[in-house]
Amino acid sequence: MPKNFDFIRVSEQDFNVADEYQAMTHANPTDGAVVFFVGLVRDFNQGEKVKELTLEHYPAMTEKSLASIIKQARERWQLGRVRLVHRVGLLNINEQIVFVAVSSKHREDAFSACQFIMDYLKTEAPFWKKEQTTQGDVWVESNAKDTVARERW
Amino acid sequence: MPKNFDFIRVSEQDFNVADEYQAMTHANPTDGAVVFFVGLVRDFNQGEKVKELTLEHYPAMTEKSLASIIKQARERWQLGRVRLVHRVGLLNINEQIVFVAVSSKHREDAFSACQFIMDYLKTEAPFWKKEQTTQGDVWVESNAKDTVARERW
Amino acid sequence: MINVLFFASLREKMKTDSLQLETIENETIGELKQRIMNSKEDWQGTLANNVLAAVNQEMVGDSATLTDHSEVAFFPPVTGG
Amino acid sequence: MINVLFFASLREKMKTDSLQLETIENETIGELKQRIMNSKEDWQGTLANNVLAAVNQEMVGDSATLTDHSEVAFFPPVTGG
Repeated sequence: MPKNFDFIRVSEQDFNVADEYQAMTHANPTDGAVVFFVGLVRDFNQGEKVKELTLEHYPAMTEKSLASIIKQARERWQLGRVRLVHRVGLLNINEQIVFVAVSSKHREDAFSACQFIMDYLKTEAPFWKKEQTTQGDVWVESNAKDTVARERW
Repeated sequence: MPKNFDFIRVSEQDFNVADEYQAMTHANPTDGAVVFFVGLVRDFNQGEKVKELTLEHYPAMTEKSLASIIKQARERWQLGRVRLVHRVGLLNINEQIVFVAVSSKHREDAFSACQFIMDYLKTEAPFWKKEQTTQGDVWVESNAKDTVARERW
Repeated sequence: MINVLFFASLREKMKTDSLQLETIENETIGELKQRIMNSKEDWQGTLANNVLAAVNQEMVGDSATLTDHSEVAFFPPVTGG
Repeated sequence: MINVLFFASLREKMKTDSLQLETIENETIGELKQRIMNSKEDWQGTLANNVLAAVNQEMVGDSATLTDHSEVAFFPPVTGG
């Protein structure tokens, strides 16, 4: 596997954190730091009890958008491998939604890039969540905090 | 497992990221965000080719120090579970040294707390690395960048 | 022709996931929004606020201009991750 | 008595991992460092710079005072993680 390797997958299939971690560290003796983020379905959001969640996306645009976010992160920090997996379709409570991992020689770079990728993903990548709640189906509203989080970079 | 659960282990034994991740997320439907850091032995440090590394610590103080760092993180951010595993003894290239994971309802809190814990661990927890390099055995010098990283909090 | 796609809550509001429209030379995204909203009673106001746009799968502002065969997408603020 | 521990490169420089010393009332960490450095030719300067101290497993500065049965540790800046 090349040193600076981007991996992006958008899929209905669940991911396995152990396998993803293995892919980050296997035969990678130069990167001393790996930072991961996993986002999961919460049981409460915006005050309603969530039963399950459907993730819609814009297939032709999604991977292009994620690749562009990773490219921007690589321009800002010295990164080794980057892996990004995002689920679509029907998800239950506590299921995994998104995995972002970044390896680097420097932990500071790995932390910053992982957080940057999540902040941009939250505000630019074409995914939309619809929650099936005890009060009926509701499209999740975008969060002003996410826009603020993005603006700092 | 209680919601706000701290787990600390200092050991010669390796850790398994999949098991640690499982312990963070199992029966934890409220925390939508999990951030992990893994530190690994690099093949180069401070210009020398590293063959292996020995981690010494101050056993009576180590866990006390780590618990105090986690306590400080909990005072600053709203956190769910925190897990911290640190190896001691002899380690080879690419072996895992440290694992820090933080779960939270909010990804911002999880990222900040994980980074805070690593920054403090790097400057306060009583561990010392001695590298066996092609140029002989050398104690690793502390890094001014780590002190700077800590000062920002 | 240009191909216009709608996603998520906007698709539900529009009651369609796509439209095929004539190309108008140098039309901007802002003008296209107006054209769509004016074309049907039920669509009035649907694209006025809080709608993002992409042309050929890249996010653009209202001043972006369209060319023949552009793929235009309109959607609400994204909520992935 | 107070128990003094040395770790890592400092242990190697001191050529010992611990000392048992008489307690001196109200002695500070700074004064203890001097006392140790003055007690043996080979130890001159060893604790002068870039040495951290802990009393009863908590980091302290040079002005901290010692009581009987304190466990004092001296060590170089830490390099874990």
